[in-house]
Amino acid sequence: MRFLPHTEAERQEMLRVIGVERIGDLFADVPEAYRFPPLNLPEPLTELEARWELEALAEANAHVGQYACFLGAGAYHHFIPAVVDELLRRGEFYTAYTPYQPEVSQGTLQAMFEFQSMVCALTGMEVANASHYDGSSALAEAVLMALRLTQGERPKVLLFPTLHPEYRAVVRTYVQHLDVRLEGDEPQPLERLRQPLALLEDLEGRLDAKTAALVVPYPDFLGRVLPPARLRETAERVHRAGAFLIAVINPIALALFEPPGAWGADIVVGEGQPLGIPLSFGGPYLGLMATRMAFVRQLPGRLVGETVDGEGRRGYVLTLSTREQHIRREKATSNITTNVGLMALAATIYLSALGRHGLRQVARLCYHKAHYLADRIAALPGHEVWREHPFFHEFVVRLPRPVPEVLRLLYEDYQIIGGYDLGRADPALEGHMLLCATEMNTREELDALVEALAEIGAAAL
Amino acid sequence: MRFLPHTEAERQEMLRVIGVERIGDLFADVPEAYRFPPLNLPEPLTELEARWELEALAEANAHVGQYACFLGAGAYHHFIPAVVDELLRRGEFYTAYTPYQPEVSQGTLQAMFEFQSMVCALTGMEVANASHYDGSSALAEAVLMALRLTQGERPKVLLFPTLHPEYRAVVRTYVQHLDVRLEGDEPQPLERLRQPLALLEDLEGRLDAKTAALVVPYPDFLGRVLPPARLRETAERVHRAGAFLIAVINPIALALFEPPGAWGADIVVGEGQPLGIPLSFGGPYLGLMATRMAFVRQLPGRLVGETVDGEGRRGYVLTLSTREQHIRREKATSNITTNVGLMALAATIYLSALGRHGLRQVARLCYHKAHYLADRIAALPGHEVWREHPFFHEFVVRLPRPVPEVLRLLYEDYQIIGGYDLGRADPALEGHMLLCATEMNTREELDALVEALAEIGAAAL
Amino acid sequence: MPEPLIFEYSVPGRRGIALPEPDVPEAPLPEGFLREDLPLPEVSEVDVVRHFLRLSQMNYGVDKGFYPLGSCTMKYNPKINEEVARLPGFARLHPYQDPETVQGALALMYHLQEFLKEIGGFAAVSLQPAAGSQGELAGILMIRAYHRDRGEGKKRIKMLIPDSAHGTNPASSAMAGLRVVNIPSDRRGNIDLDALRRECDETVAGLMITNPNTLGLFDENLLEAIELVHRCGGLIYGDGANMNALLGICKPGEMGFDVMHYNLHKTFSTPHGGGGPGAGPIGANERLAPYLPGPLVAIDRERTVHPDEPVYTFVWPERSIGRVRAFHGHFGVFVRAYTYIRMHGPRLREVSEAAVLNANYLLARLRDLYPVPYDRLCKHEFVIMGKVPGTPIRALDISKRLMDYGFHPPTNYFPLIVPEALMIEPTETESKATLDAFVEAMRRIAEEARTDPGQVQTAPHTTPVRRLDEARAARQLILRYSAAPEPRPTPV
Amino acid sequence: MPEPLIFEYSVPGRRGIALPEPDVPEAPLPEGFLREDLPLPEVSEVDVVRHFLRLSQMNYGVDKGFYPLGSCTMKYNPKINEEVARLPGFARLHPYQDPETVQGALALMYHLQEFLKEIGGFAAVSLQPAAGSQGELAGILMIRAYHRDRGEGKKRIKMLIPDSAHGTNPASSAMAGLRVVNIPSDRRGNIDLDALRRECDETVAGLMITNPNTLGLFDENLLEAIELVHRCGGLIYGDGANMNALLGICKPGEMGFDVMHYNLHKTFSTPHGGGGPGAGPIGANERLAPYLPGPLVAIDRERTVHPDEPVYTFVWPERSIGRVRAFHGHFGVFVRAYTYIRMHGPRLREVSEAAVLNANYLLARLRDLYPVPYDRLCKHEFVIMGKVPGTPIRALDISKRLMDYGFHPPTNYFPLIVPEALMIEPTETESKATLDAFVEAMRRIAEEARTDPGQVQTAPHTTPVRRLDEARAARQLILRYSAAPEPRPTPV
Ligand SMILES: Cc1ncc(COP(=O)(O)O)c(C=O)c1O
Ligand SMILES: Cc1ncc(COP(=O)(O)O)c(C=O)c1O
Repeated sequence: MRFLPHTEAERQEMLRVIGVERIGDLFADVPEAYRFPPLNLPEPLTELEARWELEALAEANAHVGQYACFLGAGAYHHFIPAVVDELLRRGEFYTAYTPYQPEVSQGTLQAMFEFQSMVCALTGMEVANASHYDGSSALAEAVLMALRLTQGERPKVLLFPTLHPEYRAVVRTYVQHLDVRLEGDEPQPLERLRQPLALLEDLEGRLDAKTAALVVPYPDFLGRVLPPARLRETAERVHRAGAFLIAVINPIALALFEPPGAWGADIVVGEGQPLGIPLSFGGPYLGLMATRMAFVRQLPGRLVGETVDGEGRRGYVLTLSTREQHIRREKATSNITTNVGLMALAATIYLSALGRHGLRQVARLCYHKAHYLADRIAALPGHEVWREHPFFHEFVVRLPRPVPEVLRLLYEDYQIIGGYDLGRADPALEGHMLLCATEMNTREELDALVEALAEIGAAAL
Repeated sequence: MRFLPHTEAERQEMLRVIGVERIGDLFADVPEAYRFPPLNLPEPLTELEARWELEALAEANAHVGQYACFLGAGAYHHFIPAVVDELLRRGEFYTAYTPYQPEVSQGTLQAMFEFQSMVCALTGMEVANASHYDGSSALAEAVLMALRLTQGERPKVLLFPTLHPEYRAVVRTYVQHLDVRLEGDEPQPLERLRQPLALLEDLEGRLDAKTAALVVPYPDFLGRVLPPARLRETAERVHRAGAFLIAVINPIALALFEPPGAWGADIVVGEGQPLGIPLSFGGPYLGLMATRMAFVRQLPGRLVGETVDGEGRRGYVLTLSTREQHIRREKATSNITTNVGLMALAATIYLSALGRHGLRQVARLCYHKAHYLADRIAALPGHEVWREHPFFHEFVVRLPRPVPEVLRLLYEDYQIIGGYDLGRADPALEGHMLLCATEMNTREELDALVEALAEIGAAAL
Repeated sequence: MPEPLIFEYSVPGRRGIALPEPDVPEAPLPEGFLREDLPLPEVSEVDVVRHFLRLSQMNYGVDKGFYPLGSCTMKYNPKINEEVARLPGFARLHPYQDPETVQGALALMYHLQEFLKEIGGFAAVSLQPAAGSQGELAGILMIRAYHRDRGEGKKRIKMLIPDSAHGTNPASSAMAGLRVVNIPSDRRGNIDLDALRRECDETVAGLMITNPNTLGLFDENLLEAIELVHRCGGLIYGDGANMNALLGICKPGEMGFDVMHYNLHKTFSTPHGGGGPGAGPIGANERLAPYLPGPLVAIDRERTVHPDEPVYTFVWPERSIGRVRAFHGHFGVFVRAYTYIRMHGPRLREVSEAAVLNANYLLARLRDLYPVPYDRLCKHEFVIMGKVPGTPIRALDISKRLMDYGFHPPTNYFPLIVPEALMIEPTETESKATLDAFVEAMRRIAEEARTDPGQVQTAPHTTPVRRLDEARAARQLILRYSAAPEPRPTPV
Repeated sequence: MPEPLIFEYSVPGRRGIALPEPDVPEAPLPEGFLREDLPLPEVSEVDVVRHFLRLSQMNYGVDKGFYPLGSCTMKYNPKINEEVARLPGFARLHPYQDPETVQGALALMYHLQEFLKEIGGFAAVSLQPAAGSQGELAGILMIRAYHRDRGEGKKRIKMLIPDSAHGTNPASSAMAGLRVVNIPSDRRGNIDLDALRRECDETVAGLMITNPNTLGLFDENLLEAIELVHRCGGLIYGDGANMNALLGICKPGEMGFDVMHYNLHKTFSTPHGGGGPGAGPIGANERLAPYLPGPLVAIDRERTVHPDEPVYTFVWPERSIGRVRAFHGHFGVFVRAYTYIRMHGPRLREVSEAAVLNANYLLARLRDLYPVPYDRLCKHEFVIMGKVPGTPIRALDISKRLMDYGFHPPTNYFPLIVPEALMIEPTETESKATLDAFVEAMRRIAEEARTDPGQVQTAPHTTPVRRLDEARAARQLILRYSAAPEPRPTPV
């Protein structure tokens, strides 16, 4: 059988050493009524057949290498330099477990230390963990962390209404049986959604002695970047209320915009997928999570620290494990153990390869392309683009025809995967589409989208 | 600039240490009239742009993953297990030079020793070199080797007429200015081409005291396998004449058929591409070359030998370098230095991964599929299949319509890349196609080809 | 040779990989929004390649050698998995593409759900959880939602957990707001039924069972324990981390487990990647299926015209606990697990048989060398005590010394109920020759413990670094690179 | 730890990767044709992975560190090359597909020909030769064919070759049936013009020039030498192995070279793969272009409808020497070289500038530590003498000791005209920091030579094996694995 090395002779010899006759004897302790049930699975494939089958499944999808893609909404189509996968897939990294044994895990450990350092550099924070599952679960954990930091005495958590809807959903899932109230993200009318500063003011107005945390997106789900100067005020208000400010970031945006560490965030989380990780239909991605040193003991997830070996050589180990489930069990800061180490490694290689300059270039390309696209679409009759607030690489456009219809036409007639139908996330936003442009969209693609929207829209006018 | 690490400050510092002012000063020795010519090349691309351009070029080709393919004729579409590339691309193997420094090259050296061993196992020979460029140049070198082994006193070399036509061409190129006569492969009428044993007899009849070597294919270009028992006689006759018997093999066929070492070949060459190397539009491939120990000092190419280090540990080194150009210069056995080490490594991994049993399976699948296909096509009106001699995985079929026309229709209407138009290689074979089937051709593909040929052929009847 | 940090290669102004210049007019950047510094490294591509290549060589993976890390199922990760997961038709799909454009991906997810249902004996499976521990949290939330729907949500606040359980079990329970009650093990390593019985009352939310348990033992009291808890209205959570022992051997869903997670990165051969990603799908019986986290993939009956050409879509279980993450789970991991299951089919049973054969063989051969606390037939793993009577050698010393022999150590000091525990899980992909070599190393270490204990206590001797000062790490807390000239240990 | 041979892992009956069962009826196999044994290893996939992973770790490549192997241009091999070469639209093309179905591949070859023409200043380029030495053979055959066509084939049988030339030059000449005449170098490392003049007569087929030569020096007598040979009716063969010094600096074709090979695996960044594959395209001026080995790729004027949508096809030069290999050259290598050239464009000149800058910087810094036989501005490489006056240390010792410092050694004992030659080619992709670290190692070795020569003479100390007994290898000639219990050195 595939991947099983034993020959029949070896099997017999091993059974002899064990002292049983048949392999079946090894399962004598399994209740007989349940033992050896039929397994109704399709017959085994050889590698060649498996490849054929998987190739056929893959062919049954339309991918962003074939279609121009303007979807973002939390997962982004970015350039991944060839070095990333080349290094990532080295067996010594790829097939190692969590680095519990530091002497044979310095590769993973040092890379994780570098990852933590880079997340700190991006976010302007003092300490970052070695990854969480994804941005949304990192946010849920940040909320739990804020609850712990306020000793469970503050049950209220304020969520910005234009946080990613699925992130809000995940937070709700996590806290559903806890004594926690999530507030602030109640449905809002369209006009208010267009005014992020008003939304912010609103949210700040709800800060009180029961509030553990206030969560702001940066940029928000609709692509808008709140002014750092304004957020500095938010931070002050939050801190004055004795609460914690949690920021949800896009790491590419942080190559351009003032980092949350600079405007006073206490916990920063975000989706690290844009940093060299393939779209892969939604996962595995990379949860980023950083905070200030003062709160490190409440930080969930693994941490790598620097130390020395018996001969004075620098080395790296997992540290502060007393926060973790394998030591503290029910008193741990989280239940997490397997994280997404490999994705963190990918991001580390990506950030090393692009470096300070390259990452800035990516961010600027995203910015300029999105703005070019927004400007051109804004000039189309019947289209309204939300441009009154600064945005990064995503923006909202109201279409003259129902969004699903437009998306279908773009796909079928223009080989374009259009934007995100905001009506899916919020009925108030029906008729609006969220468009994203990155360095992967050439000017020809942008222009083709504009032409297509013009043609599709013309039918409605 | 891409891949150049220097900053301007470093460049200045380095120039200072050198003692010149400008980089241009380093080229003072280049005649001024020719110095710094314009370089009329397209502007540089970034990695992302290069990938786009190369993807577009690749998309402009129809490949054998998209089309059922029945082309063989010296390059074969086989299954390559995923392990091969995974291990091959490890940087330590991939980016090393020829292993001149054994202490830091044991990986390459040991793998080459294993490669040599496997080539010996396949061919039944006693010693194999560490690769030659490809099958055709390996044959040319084998011919030169036979000339050396006969002290240049025998200028005649007999080539089997149904050797691969491009192999014969390469031998001609190599010897064009030497005092050598290539004989035996003169144009033959169709009926004779159908009788390989008669061709063999003919060729044997030309053996004389001036003959250095006789070259037989196994299988021949038309897919046929000469009987090993008969070849044993050939070997005797060749040896009786004081000449050398050179065999040109397909390594997959050797998993099934009696190896040349067993029937008396003196030098065995062949194309190793079927052993885990992608088609890649014709190269790089893998020249195999093996002989008997008695002739090792005339063998061209690198050889790895086993030895021990100062502490008695087993280790591997390049050996018998006195045959090679870097030591012997004009007296060397060949000018070769860079060979195709990586392809040899691929074949070594491939043969390890499939092993004795897996390689046999591949060979049997090829055999059975080709015979199924031949039988079905033979039943089509207007098609004549050459089946009177045992064949491996290729066979000749006479079509009722001109081959180029059939090929065009297969491609355009059936998504099939048909066989090789034998009229290209030999006017006597006009109207004949060489078809190949391997484990990559499913029964559905085989049946589809038969249907297609039936439909296309019907128009001619 | 020590490898500098990538930051230490940085030279101001050095360029790594460049992007194209903008092909659109540049838009003004908003004032007052921008950052000034971006303290990332500035290195060349070759620096990056060499740095990470050298780091990798300081690591040990299953691809390098035997990795008998108990509870982690470090089996061989087939390379075909990697090839197919990178097909552009999988790797380059946006999660929000219209389902019609990703039918291949949905089909794969659908079938993987079906396969896992069949393997575990469950009515439904959700692929959503990102890892085993998130699967636990989700499963416990389901149990709580179930009780809530029956009006017992406030009352049933106790989660019963055997003392041999993995730390994630109590941690997940606590995260879901439950109180954890420890259930001791009996002398044969089973759940102590008396102790369990004492706790079985109307405040019980459920019992978390790992079976085989972390001692590698099939719990002989399993059916009784399940029965006891069910009778008092509690539900059974199965920690499926050890499913590698049970493929085709028995189905937890049939034996009374209400909900269970699978670790695709253990049982189903997806690589661990130095700590993840994994995937922790959960299976549930009829009772709990409506609570599964969504979305699931189902056949879209409306759009399906021919039954043999089903159209797939995302659906939500009626009473779902909600989302546990954005998008739809670790799809890249699903591709690998799907491939693995397809390559085995019903013969997955042979995987478990070989895993159990290997473990018992190793146990039989080690039994004379080291004390075995629970000495009976084991399943896919077993626990020995890392002691050599009459010597000062501890489990940790043995582990470190194994490195010098070219092996990855077993799991240390877990489960907590065995002093000096060494938890050994060979997995089915290891050959007898490898197991024999491991036994030989363990034998030599036992010998060294007697003849030259210092050699063992100061091991490892051949690794890139020697034993590291973990206390110092926790004290000084250097958790990131800092360019400032803080006093730092200098690399030698 | 020594790694066994893959054969030594073999267990009879163990299965590796399996193929599907036949889906067609089985045909009878011909009797009397079949072999019985097939002594290949029988191992599992995990054995294979671990074996080759461990072997790879015993190797040193550019990806691991500095590799200043003179004459080999061990520059960084960009990873994007590998990604694009594996695109199915390239890797899965059969060489005999109809040209209409492979227009992308032909376009790539066509443009690569054009790029190389422009870089070398030639009228035409053939991509066919498999490596530099095959390019040499082809070029020499072209020269011979040219003379033959002018009725001088029998007469012109002398190939003039400087004594600093690479061994392939004389070897290739001999293979083409020419007599090799050595031309000494003068005191500045140039071709000795007087010696050359003495040999220039009507029997000269040509002169092979490597420029910069293997001392890393631009030949100051170049134009005169070319002139001399041309005047006597001979042609100039250029060994282009050292083109990394000349990209955009000067064009050999313009300076009078008649034919020259390029080493794509040196100058154009395609990886060396532990000894190949390379590719050795040759460029020729108007005079020799008709003799190039075929096929070439050209625009098919007949089928091209729009000039900006050219249709490509294979063509044969009128008087081609023929094929040097089956099919159409090392296409996979072409993809990589094409990508590299496209990423640099006219800025290739900066590559050569940096290569020459690095070499001169290294030379300037090593000059005080080791004797330099030809001490003038070098190009992309240079030669020092591996001696430390007053010590027994030889070039080989220095090379081996460099391994302990983490570097690959330079080329040893070549060119032959410098005693104890160490030929150092840093390439342009190395940073100043790396060069400085190398200088520091060389300085320490010079110091050790004086203070502790034994340490150097017994180096390396840190490699998987120590110095190997090459004499024994040549004497005992174990060239393949043999299962028979021959007396073999036992691995320890
Ligand atoms: C027994 C057991 N339960 C639960 C887990 C948690 O699974 P994961 O690491 O996937 O979160 C593990 C592994 O870490 C385990 O061994
Ligand atoms: C100067 C010189 N000429 C010719 C060659 C031969 O090139 P190749 O190895 O590609 O055959 C080499 C390299 O080996 C060389 O360094």
